[in-house]
Amino acid sequence: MGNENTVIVRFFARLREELETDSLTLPARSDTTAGQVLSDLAAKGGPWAQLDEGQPVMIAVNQVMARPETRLKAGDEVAFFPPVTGG
Amino acid sequence: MGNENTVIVRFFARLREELETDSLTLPARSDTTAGQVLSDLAAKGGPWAQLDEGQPVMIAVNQVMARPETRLKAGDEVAFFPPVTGG
Amino acid sequence: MDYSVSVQQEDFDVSTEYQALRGSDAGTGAIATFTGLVRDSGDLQGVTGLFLEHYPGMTERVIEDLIEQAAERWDVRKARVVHRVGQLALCDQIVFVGVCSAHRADAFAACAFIMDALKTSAPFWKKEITESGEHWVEQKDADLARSQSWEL
Amino acid sequence: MDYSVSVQQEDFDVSTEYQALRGSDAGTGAIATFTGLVRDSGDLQGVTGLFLEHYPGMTERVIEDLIEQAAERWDVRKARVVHRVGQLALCDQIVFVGVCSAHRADAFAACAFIMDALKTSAPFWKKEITESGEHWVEQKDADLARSQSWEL
Repeated sequence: MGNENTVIVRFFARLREELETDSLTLPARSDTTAGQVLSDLAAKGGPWAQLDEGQPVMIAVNQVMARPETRLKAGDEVAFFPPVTGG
Repeated sequence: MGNENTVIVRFFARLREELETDSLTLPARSDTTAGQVLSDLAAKGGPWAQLDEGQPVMIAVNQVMARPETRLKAGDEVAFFPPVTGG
Repeated sequence: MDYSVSVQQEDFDVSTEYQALRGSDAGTGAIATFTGLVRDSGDLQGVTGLFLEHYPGMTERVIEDLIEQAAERWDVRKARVVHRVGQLALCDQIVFVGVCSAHRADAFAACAFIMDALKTSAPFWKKEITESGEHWVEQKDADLARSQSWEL
Repeated sequence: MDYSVSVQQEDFDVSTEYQALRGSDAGTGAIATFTGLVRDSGDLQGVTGLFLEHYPGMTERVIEDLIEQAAERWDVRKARVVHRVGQLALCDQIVFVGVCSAHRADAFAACAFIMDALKTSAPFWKKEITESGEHWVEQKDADLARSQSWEL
Protein backbone atom coordinates (compact mmCIF):
# COMPACT_ATOMS: atom_id res chain seq x y z
CA MET A 1 0.00 0.00 0.00
CA GLY A 2 1.13 3.56 -0.56
CA ASN A 3 1.56 6.13 2.17
CA GLU A 4 -0.80 9.00 2.93
CA ASN A 5 0.17 11.03 -0.10
CA THR A 6 0.73 8.40 -2.77
CA VAL A 7 -0.90 5.63 -4.76
CA ILE A 8 1.09 2.52 -5.64
CA VAL A 9 0.61 1.16 -9.16
CA ARG A 10 1.56 -2.46 -9.93
CA PHE A 11 1.88 -4.36 -13.20
CA PHE A 12 1.92 -8.11 -13.83
CA ALA A 13 2.80 -10.65 -16.49
CA ARG A 14 2.93 -9.40 -20.09
CA LEU A 15 2.29 -5.79 -19.02
CA ARG A 16 5.10 -5.95 -16.41
CA GLU A 17 7.47 -7.22 -19.08
CA GLU A 18 6.50 -4.84 -21.87
CA LEU A 19 6.46 -1.78 -19.61
CA GLU A 20 9.66 -2.99 -17.93
CA THR A 21 8.02 -1.91 -14.68
CA ASP A 22 6.92 -3.90 -11.63
CA SER A 23 5.48 -0.96 -9.79
CA LEU A 24 5.57 2.79 -9.51
CA THR A 25 4.38 5.38 -7.04
CA LEU A 26 2.18 8.29 -8.08
CA PRO A 27 1.22 11.33 -6.05
CA ALA A 28 -2.32 10.82 -4.76
CA ARG A 29 -4.82 13.11 -6.45
CA SER A 30 -8.21 13.75 -4.99
CA ASP A 31 -11.12 12.69 -7.12
CA THR A 32 -9.30 10.30 -9.43
CA THR A 33 -10.25 6.84 -10.68
CA ALA A 34 -8.39 3.69 -11.73
CA GLY A 35 -9.33 4.44 -15.34
CA GLN A 36 -7.93 7.98 -15.07
CA VAL A 37 -4.59 6.62 -13.83
CA LEU A 38 -4.59 4.19 -16.76
CA SER A 39 -5.21 7.03 -19.25
CA ASP A 40 -2.54 9.23 -17.69
CA LEU A 41 0.00 6.40 -17.94
CA ALA A 42 -1.02 5.62 -21.52
CA ALA A 43 -0.29 9.25 -22.42
CA LYS A 44 3.40 8.58 -21.76
CA GLY A 45 3.41 6.88 -25.18
CA GLY A 46 5.66 4.06 -26.40
CA PRO A 47 4.75 0.74 -24.78
CA TRP A 48 2.53 2.63 -22.30
CA ALA A 49 0.08 3.50 -25.09
CA GLN A 50 -1.23 -0.09 -24.99
CA LEU A 51 -2.89 0.62 -21.61
CA ASP A 52 -5.50 2.68 -23.40
CA GLU A 53 -6.02 0.60 -26.50
CA GLY A 54 -5.76 -2.88 -27.93
CA GLN A 55 -5.81 -5.78 -25.54
CA PRO A 56 -8.01 -5.65 -22.46
CA VAL A 57 -6.48 -4.56 -19.14
CA MET A 58 -7.89 -5.90 -15.86
CA ILE A 59 -7.85 -3.69 -12.77
CA ALA A 60 -7.60 -4.47 -9.06
CA VAL A 61 -7.77 -1.88 -6.27
CA ASN A 62 -6.40 -2.97 -2.89
CA GLN A 63 -6.26 -6.53 -4.24
CA VAL A 64 -9.94 -6.68 -5.16
CA MET A 65 -11.15 -6.72 -8.77
CA ALA A 66 -12.25 -3.22 -9.77
CA ARG A 67 -13.44 -1.20 -12.75
CA PRO A 68 -12.20 1.94 -14.48
CA GLU A 69 -14.81 3.95 -12.53
CA THR A 70 -13.46 2.75 -9.17
CA ARG A 71 -12.32 5.80 -7.17
CA LEU A 72 -8.83 5.89 -5.68
CA LYS A 73 -7.78 7.48 -2.43
CA ALA A 74 -4.34 8.16 -0.95
CA GLY A 75 -2.66 4.95 0.22
CA ASP A 76 -4.45 2.74 -2.30
CA GLU A 77 -2.73 0.03 -4.33
CA VAL A 78 -3.98 -0.22 -7.92
CA ALA A 79 -2.87 -3.07 -10.20
CA PHE A 80 -3.15 -3.44 -13.96
CA PHE A 81 -2.77 -6.83 -15.65
CA PRO A 82 -3.81 -8.95 -18.63
CA PRO A 83 -6.78 -11.33 -18.30
CA VAL A 84 -5.78 -14.12 -15.92
CA THR A 85 -4.76 -17.59 -17.12
CA GLY A 86 -4.01 -19.79 -14.10
CA GLY A 87 -5.28 -23.23 -13.25
CA MET B 1 -25.25 -70.11 -18.10
CA GLY B 2 -27.66 -73.05 -18.30
CA ASN B 3 -27.18 -76.06 -20.49
CA GLU B 4 -28.97 -76.77 -23.76
CA ASN B 5 -32.29 -77.61 -22.15
CA THR B 6 -32.51 -75.18 -19.26
CA VAL B 7 -32.62 -71.52 -18.31
CA ILE B 8 -30.85 -70.35 -15.15
CA VAL B 9 -32.71 -67.78 -13.05
CA ARG B 10 -30.79 -65.67 -10.52
CA PHE B 11 -31.95 -63.35 -7.75
CA PHE B 12 -30.03 -60.62 -5.94
CA ALA B 13 -30.20 -58.45 -2.82
CA ARG B 14 -33.63 -58.00 -1.21
CA LEU B 15 -35.25 -60.44 -3.67
CA ARG B 16 -32.61 -63.09 -2.98
CA GLU B 17 -33.24 -62.71 0.75
CA GLU B 18 -37.03 -62.62 0.64
CA LEU B 19 -37.29 -65.54 -1.81
CA GLU B 20 -34.57 -67.39 0.09
CA THR B 21 -33.20 -68.33 -3.32
CA ASP B 22 -29.92 -67.44 -5.06
CA SER B 23 -30.74 -69.19 -8.29
CA LEU B 24 -32.90 -71.92 -9.79
CA THR B 25 -32.96 -73.84 -13.04
CA LEU B 26 -36.06 -74.00 -15.22
CA PRO B 27 -36.71 -76.23 -18.22
CA ALA B 28 -36.22 -74.13 -21.37
CA ARG B 29 -39.47 -73.41 -23.18
CA SER B 30 -39.57 -72.26 -26.74
CA ASP B 31 -41.11 -68.87 -27.30
CA THR B 32 -40.90 -67.55 -23.76
CA THR B 33 -39.86 -64.14 -22.44
CA ALA B 34 -38.24 -62.81 -19.27
CA GLY B 35 -41.61 -61.34 -18.27
CA GLN B 36 -43.34 -64.73 -18.73
CA VAL B 37 -40.80 -66.39 -16.42
CA LEU B 38 -41.44 -63.65 -13.86
CA SER B 39 -45.24 -64.22 -14.04
CA ASP B 40 -44.85 -67.98 -13.78
CA LEU B 41 -42.69 -67.61 -10.67
CA ALA B 42 -45.08 -65.05 -9.15
CA ALA B 43 -47.87 -67.62 -9.52
CA LYS B 44 -46.12 -69.77 -6.90
CA GLY B 45 -47.58 -67.32 -4.35
CA GLY B 46 -46.21 -66.41 -0.94
CA PRO B 47 -43.12 -64.19 -1.20
CA TRP B 48 -42.96 -65.00 -4.94
CA ALA B 49 -46.12 -62.96 -5.56
CA GLN B 50 -44.08 -59.77 -5.19
CA LEU B 51 -42.40 -60.49 -8.55
CA ASP B 52 -45.60 -59.51 -10.31
CA GLU B 53 -46.73 -56.60 -8.18
CA GLY B 54 -45.53 -53.92 -5.81
CA GLN B 55 -41.93 -52.82 -6.08
CA PRO B 56 -40.20 -52.67 -9.47
CA VAL B 57 -38.09 -55.64 -10.58
CA MET B 58 -35.14 -55.11 -12.93
CA ILE B 59 -34.23 -57.80 -15.45
CA ALA B 60 -30.92 -58.83 -17.02
CA VAL B 61 -30.54 -61.53 -19.67
CA ASN B 62 -27.04 -62.95 -20.10
CA GLN B 63 -25.74 -60.12 -17.87
CA VAL B 64 -27.15 -57.33 -20.05
CA MET B 65 -30.09 -55.18 -18.93
CA ALA B 66 -33.27 -56.44 -20.55
CA ARG B 67 -37.03 -55.93 -20.56
CA PRO B 68 -40.03 -58.17 -19.89
CA GLU B 69 -40.44 -58.61 -23.68
CA THR B 70 -36.88 -59.94 -24.07
CA ARG B 71 -37.07 -63.48 -25.50
CA LEU B 72 -35.23 -66.30 -23.77
CA LYS B 73 -33.60 -69.31 -25.39
CA ALA B 74 -32.16 -72.48 -23.91
CA GLY B 75 -28.90 -71.87 -22.10
CA ASP B 76 -29.75 -68.26 -21.19
CA GLU B 77 -29.16 -66.75 -17.75
CA VAL B 78 -31.95 -64.42 -16.61
CA ALA B 79 -31.59 -62.35 -13.44
CA PHE B 80 -34.21 -60.48 -11.41
CA PHE B 81 -33.24 -57.82 -8.90
CA PRO B 82 -34.33 -54.58 -7.19
CA PRO B 83 -33.26 -51.21 -8.65
CA VAL B 84 -29.50 -50.89 -8.15
CA THR B 85 -27.98 -48.73 -5.40
CA GLY B 86 -24.17 -48.86 -5.69
CA GLY B 87 -21.66 -46.06 -5.78
CA MET C 1 -7.83 -44.93 -24.47
CA ASP C 2 -6.54 -46.99 -21.57
CA TYR C 3 -8.84 -48.12 -18.78
CA SER C 4 -9.38 -50.69 -16.08
CA VAL C 5 -12.15 -51.73 -13.73
CA SER C 6 -11.84 -53.65 -10.45
CA VAL C 7 -14.60 -54.98 -8.22
CA GLN C 8 -13.06 -56.20 -4.98
CA GLN C 9 -13.53 -56.74 -1.26
CA GLU C 10 -10.16 -55.17 -0.36
CA ASP C 11 -9.71 -51.47 0.23
CA PHE C 12 -8.02 -49.37 -2.46
CA ASP C 13 -5.31 -46.74 -2.18
CA VAL C 14 -6.20 -43.42 -3.82
CA SER C 15 -2.52 -42.48 -3.97
CA THR C 16 -1.68 -45.59 -6.02
CA GLU C 17 -4.68 -45.04 -8.28
CA TYR C 18 -3.78 -41.38 -8.81
CA GLN C 19 -0.14 -42.14 -9.62
CA ALA C 20 -1.18 -44.79 -12.14
CA LEU C 21 -3.59 -42.33 -13.79
CA ARG C 22 -0.98 -39.58 -13.83
CA GLY C 23 1.62 -41.78 -15.52
CA SER C 24 3.93 -39.82 -17.81
CA ASP C 25 1.60 -38.83 -20.64
CA ALA C 26 2.51 -35.29 -21.69
CA GLY C 27 -0.91 -34.95 -23.34
CA THR C 28 -2.77 -35.20 -20.03
CA GLY C 29 -3.64 -31.80 -18.62
CA ALA C 30 -6.43 -32.72 -16.22
CA ILE C 31 -7.27 -35.51 -13.78
CA ALA C 32 -10.68 -35.58 -12.10
CA THR C 33 -11.34 -38.11 -9.36
CA PHE C 34 -14.29 -39.06 -7.22
CA THR C 35 -14.26 -41.18 -4.06
CA GLY C 36 -17.38 -42.35 -2.28
CA LEU C 37 -17.23 -43.09 1.46
CA VAL C 38 -19.55 -44.81 3.95
CA ARG C 39 -21.54 -42.01 5.61
CA ASP C 40 -23.37 -42.12 8.96
CA SER C 41 -26.71 -41.19 7.46
CA GLY C 42 -28.35 -42.62 4.35
CA ASP C 43 -31.91 -43.91 4.20
CA LEU C 44 -31.41 -44.43 7.94
CA GLN C 45 -29.66 -42.37 10.62
CA GLY C 46 -26.91 -43.86 12.78
CA VAL C 47 -25.47 -46.06 10.03
CA THR C 48 -22.53 -48.06 11.38
CA GLY C 49 -21.65 -49.97 8.19
CA LEU C 50 -22.78 -51.26 4.82
CA PHE C 51 -23.05 -54.61 3.13
CA LEU C 52 -22.52 -54.38 -0.63
CA GLU C 53 -23.73 -57.14 -2.93
CA HIS C 54 -23.08 -57.29 -6.69
CA TYR C 55 -23.68 -59.42 -9.77
CA PRO C 56 -20.20 -60.75 -10.59
CA GLY C 57 -19.35 -60.50 -14.26
CA MET C 58 -22.20 -58.18 -15.19
CA THR C 59 -20.90 -55.42 -12.91
CA GLU C 60 -17.52 -55.21 -14.63
CA ARG C 61 -19.15 -55.38 -18.07
CA VAL C 62 -21.59 -52.53 -17.30
CA ILE C 63 -18.83 -50.29 -15.93
CA GLU C 64 -16.55 -50.98 -18.91
CA ASP C 65 -19.42 -50.05 -21.19
CA LEU C 66 -19.96 -46.77 -19.28
CA ILE C 67 -16.27 -45.89 -19.66
CA GLU C 68 -16.50 -46.56 -23.40
CA GLN C 69 -19.60 -44.39 -23.65
CA ALA C 70 -17.73 -41.62 -21.82
CA ALA C 71 -14.78 -41.94 -24.23
CA GLU C 72 -17.13 -41.52 -27.20
CA ARG C 73 -18.50 -38.26 -25.79
CA TRP C 74 -15.43 -36.66 -24.23
CA ASP C 75 -11.65 -36.70 -24.50
CA VAL C 76 -10.72 -39.57 -22.15
CA ARG C 77 -7.05 -40.59 -22.20
CA LYS C 78 -7.20 -42.94 -19.23
CA ALA C 79 -9.92 -44.07 -16.84
CA ARG C 80 -10.05 -46.20 -13.71
CA VAL C 81 -12.95 -47.48 -11.62
CA VAL C 82 -12.64 -49.47 -8.39
CA HIS C 83 -15.75 -50.55 -6.50
CA ARG C 84 -15.73 -52.49 -3.26
CA VAL C 85 -18.20 -55.18 -2.22
CA GLY C 86 -18.85 -57.06 1.03
CA GLN C 87 -18.81 -55.65 4.55
CA LEU C 88 -17.76 -52.01 4.90
CA ALA C 89 -17.38 -49.91 8.05
CA LEU C 90 -18.22 -46.26 8.69
CA CYS C 91 -15.82 -43.91 6.79
CA ASP C 92 -14.57 -46.78 4.59
CA GLN C 93 -13.92 -46.06 0.92
CA ILE C 94 -16.59 -47.55 -1.38
CA VAL C 95 -15.84 -46.42 -4.90
CA PHE C 96 -13.14 -44.59 -6.88
CA VAL C 97 -13.58 -43.09 -10.34
CA GLY C 98 -10.63 -41.32 -11.99
CA VAL C 99 -10.38 -39.83 -15.47
CA CYS C 100 -7.41 -38.28 -17.34
CA SER C 101 -8.06 -35.89 -20.18
CA ALA C 102 -6.31 -33.15 -22.12
CA HIS C 103 -8.86 -30.64 -20.76
CA ARG C 104 -10.61 -30.11 -17.45
CA ALA C 105 -14.15 -29.86 -18.80
CA ASP C 106 -13.84 -33.33 -20.33
CA ALA C 107 -12.25 -34.80 -17.21
CA PHE C 108 -15.03 -33.46 -14.95
CA ALA C 109 -17.84 -34.47 -17.30
CA ALA C 110 -16.56 -38.00 -17.95
CA CYS C 111 -15.89 -38.61 -14.24
CA ALA C 112 -19.33 -37.35 -13.16
CA PHE C 113 -21.08 -39.23 -15.99
CA ILE C 114 -19.43 -42.56 -15.08
CA MET C 115 -20.31 -42.09 -11.43
CA ASP C 116 -23.90 -41.01 -12.07
CA ALA C 117 -24.55 -43.76 -14.61
CA LEU C 118 -22.93 -46.39 -12.38
CA LYS C 119 -25.40 -45.56 -9.60
CA THR C 120 -28.41 -46.43 -11.73
CA SER C 121 -27.07 -49.12 -14.08
CA ALA C 122 -24.30 -51.14 -12.42
CA PRO C 123 -25.70 -54.10 -10.47
CA PHE C 124 -24.64 -53.24 -6.93
CA TRP C 125 -26.97 -53.20 -3.93
CA LYS C 126 -26.26 -51.57 -0.59
CA LYS C 127 -27.65 -52.68 2.73
CA GLU C 128 -27.37 -50.19 5.57
CA ILE C 129 -26.50 -51.57 8.99
CA THR C 130 -27.47 -49.72 12.18
CA GLU C 131 -27.60 -50.62 15.87
CA SER C 132 -31.28 -51.48 15.48
CA GLY C 133 -31.26 -53.47 12.25
CA GLU C 134 -30.54 -53.67 8.53
CA HIS C 135 -32.20 -52.02 5.53
CA TRP C 136 -31.75 -52.48 1.77
CA VAL C 137 -31.17 -48.98 0.40
CA GLU C 138 -33.80 -47.77 -2.05
CA GLN C 139 -32.94 -46.20 -5.38
CA LYS C 140 -33.45 -42.43 -5.29
CA ASP C 141 -35.44 -40.41 -7.79
CA ALA C 142 -32.63 -37.83 -7.66
CA ASP C 143 -30.12 -40.49 -8.79
CA LEU C 144 -32.35 -41.52 -11.67
CA ALA C 145 -32.79 -37.89 -12.66
CA ARG C 146 -29.03 -37.24 -12.60
CA SER C 147 -28.39 -40.31 -14.69
CA GLN C 148 -31.08 -39.35 -17.18
CA SER C 149 -29.71 -35.80 -17.40
CA TRP C 150 -26.71 -37.21 -19.31
CA GLU C 151 -28.91 -38.74 -22.02
CA LEU C 152 -28.21 -37.24 -25.41
CA MET D 1 -16.75 -25.60 6.86
CA ASP D 2 -13.02 -26.13 7.02
CA TYR D 3 -10.76 -24.98 4.20
CA SER D 4 -7.26 -23.94 3.29
CA VAL D 5 -5.47 -22.39 0.34
CA SER D 6 -1.77 -22.55 -0.51
CA VAL D 7 0.11 -20.77 -3.28
CA GLN D 8 3.63 -22.16 -3.45
CA GLN D 9 6.63 -22.94 -5.66
CA GLU D 10 7.05 -26.47 -4.25
CA ASP D 11 5.24 -29.46 -5.66
CA PHE D 12 2.29 -30.91 -3.73
CA ASP D 13 1.45 -34.51 -2.87
CA VAL D 14 -2.08 -35.54 -3.90
CA SER D 15 -1.95 -38.44 -1.45
CA THR D 16 -1.31 -36.10 1.49
CA GLU D 17 -4.02 -33.71 0.30
CA TYR D 18 -6.52 -36.53 -0.14
CA GLN D 19 -5.83 -38.02 3.30
CA ALA D 20 -6.26 -34.61 4.92
CA LEU D 21 -9.57 -34.11 3.12
CA ARG D 22 -10.76 -37.60 4.02
CA GLY D 23 -10.05 -37.11 7.71
CA SER D 24 -12.46 -39.00 9.95
CA ASP D 25 -15.71 -37.11 9.40
CA ALA D 26 -18.52 -39.67 9.29
CA GLY D 27 -20.73 -37.12 7.53
CA THR D 28 -18.52 -37.02 4.41
CA GLY D 29 -19.83 -39.32 1.69
CA ALA D 30 -18.10 -37.84 -1.33
CA ILE D 31 -14.70 -36.38 -2.23
CA ALA D 32 -14.17 -34.81 -5.65
CA THR D 33 -10.69 -33.74 -6.68
CA PHE D 34 -9.15 -32.05 -9.69
CA THR D 35 -5.47 -31.86 -10.59
CA GLY D 36 -4.11 -29.76 -13.45
CA LEU D 37 -0.84 -30.80 -15.12
CA VAL D 38 1.58 -29.12 -17.55
CA ARG D 39 0.58 -30.38 -21.02
CA ASP D 40 2.72 -30.45 -24.16
CA SER D 41 0.27 -28.38 -26.18
CA GLY D 42 -1.50 -25.20 -25.12
CA ASP D 43 -1.59 -22.03 -27.20
CA LEU D 44 1.65 -23.43 -28.70
CA GLN D 45 2.71 -26.95 -29.66
CA GLY D 46 5.85 -28.51 -28.21
CA VAL D 47 5.54 -26.88 -24.82
CA THR D 48 8.48 -27.91 -22.60
CA GLY D 49 7.51 -25.98 -19.48
CA LEU D 50 5.58 -23.10 -17.95
CA PHE D 51 6.39 -20.02 -15.93
CA LEU D 52 3.58 -19.07 -13.56
CA GLU D 53 3.34 -15.56 -12.14
CA HIS D 54 0.81 -14.43 -9.53
CA TYR D 55 -0.25 -11.44 -7.46
CA PRO D 56 0.76 -12.42 -3.92
CA GLY D 57 -1.92 -11.74 -1.36
CA MET D 58 -4.70 -11.11 -3.85
CA THR D 59 -4.49 -14.68 -5.19
CA GLU D 60 -5.14 -16.31 -1.82
CA ARG D 61 -7.94 -13.85 -1.06
CA VAL D 62 -9.72 -14.50 -4.38
CA ILE D 63 -9.52 -18.29 -3.96
CA GLU D 64 -10.77 -18.13 -0.35
CA ASP D 65 -13.70 -16.07 -1.58
CA LEU D 66 -14.48 -18.66 -4.29
CA ILE D 67 -14.50 -21.44 -1.67
CA GLU D 68 -16.88 -19.41 0.47
CA GLN D 69 -19.14 -18.82 -2.52
CA ALA D 70 -19.12 -22.57 -3.20
CA ALA D 71 -20.04 -23.29 0.42
CA GLU D 72 -23.03 -20.94 0.18
CA ARG D 73 -24.37 -22.82 -2.86
CA TRP D 74 -23.53 -26.43 -2.06
CA ASP D 75 -22.87 -28.69 0.90
CA VAL D 76 -19.10 -28.26 1.39
CA ARG D 77 -17.69 -29.87 4.53
CA LYS D 78 -14.03 -29.33 3.68
CA ALA D 79 -12.14 -27.78 0.77
CA ARG D 80 -8.50 -27.45 -0.23
CA VAL D 81 -6.78 -25.56 -3.05
CA VAL D 82 -3.07 -25.65 -3.83
CA HIS D 83 -1.68 -23.67 -6.79
CA ARG D 84 1.96 -23.62 -7.80
CA VAL D 85 3.89 -20.66 -9.19
CA GLY D 86 7.33 -20.23 -10.74
CA GLN D 87 9.05 -22.56 -13.19
CA LEU D 88 7.23 -25.80 -13.99
CA ALA D 89 8.32 -28.66 -16.26
CA LEU D 90 6.29 -30.83 -18.61
CA CYS D 91 3.95 -33.20 -16.69
CA ASP D 92 4.40 -31.21 -13.45
CA GLN D 93 1.37 -30.70 -11.24
CA ILE D 94 0.02 -27.13 -11.36
CA VAL D 95 -3.14 -27.01 -9.29
CA PHE D 96 -5.15 -29.18 -6.92
CA VAL D 97 -8.77 -28.60 -5.90
CA GLY D 98 -10.45 -31.02 -3.50
CA VAL D 99 -13.91 -30.85 -1.95
CA CYS D 100 -15.63 -33.06 0.68
CA SER D 101 -19.38 -33.16 0.85
CA ALA D 102 -22.17 -35.35 2.17
CA HIS D 103 -23.31 -35.96 -1.43
CA ARG D 104 -21.58 -36.50 -4.74
CA ALA D 105 -23.55 -33.90 -6.72
CA ASP D 106 -22.41 -31.18 -4.32
CA ALA D 107 -18.80 -32.39 -4.31
CA PHE D 108 -18.61 -32.39 -8.13
CA ALA D 109 -20.34 -29.03 -8.51
CA ALA D 110 -18.30 -27.23 -5.86
CA CYS D 111 -15.00 -28.66 -7.19
CA ALA D 112 -15.78 -27.74 -10.81
CA PHE D 113 -17.07 -24.29 -9.82
CA ILE D 114 -13.93 -23.44 -7.82
CA MET D 115 -11.70 -24.60 -10.67
CA ASP D 116 -13.68 -22.80 -13.40
CA ALA D 117 -13.96 -19.57 -11.42
CA LEU D 118 -10.27 -19.69 -10.44
CA LYS D 119 -9.30 -19.74 -14.12
CA THR D 120 -11.00 -16.43 -14.83
CA SER D 121 -10.74 -14.58 -11.53
CA ALA D 122 -7.61 -15.59 -9.62
CA PRO D 123 -4.60 -13.46 -10.60
CA PHE D 124 -2.28 -16.09 -12.10
CA TRP D 125 -0.59 -15.78 -15.49
CA LYS D 126 0.99 -18.61 -17.43
CA LYS D 127 3.85 -18.27 -19.86
CA GLU D 128 4.42 -21.22 -22.17
CA ILE D 129 8.02 -22.15 -22.89
CA THR D 130 8.99 -23.98 -26.08
CA GLU D 131 12.29 -24.72 -27.87
CA SER D 132 11.71 -21.66 -30.04
CA GLY D 133 10.57 -19.10 -27.49
CA GLU D 134 8.11 -17.98 -24.85
CA HIS D 135 4.49 -16.90 -25.04
CA TRP D 136 2.08 -15.44 -22.46
CA VAL D 137 -1.02 -17.63 -22.61
CA GLU D 138 -4.19 -15.85 -23.65
CA GLN D 139 -7.47 -16.18 -21.80
CA LYS D 140 -9.90 -18.43 -23.66
CA ASP D 141 -13.50 -17.57 -24.54
CA ALA D 142 -14.40 -21.12 -23.51
CA ASP D 143 -12.97 -20.49 -20.03
CA LEU D 144 -14.96 -17.27 -19.70
CA ALA D 145 -18.10 -19.07 -20.86
CA ARG D 146 -17.62 -21.90 -18.36
CA SER D 147 -17.07 -19.44 -15.55
CA GLN D 148 -20.14 -17.42 -16.53
CA SER D 149 -22.22 -20.60 -16.76
CA TRP D 150 -22.08 -20.82 -12.94
CA GLU D 151 -23.60 -17.35 -12.48
CA LEU D 152 -26.92 -17.48 -10.66
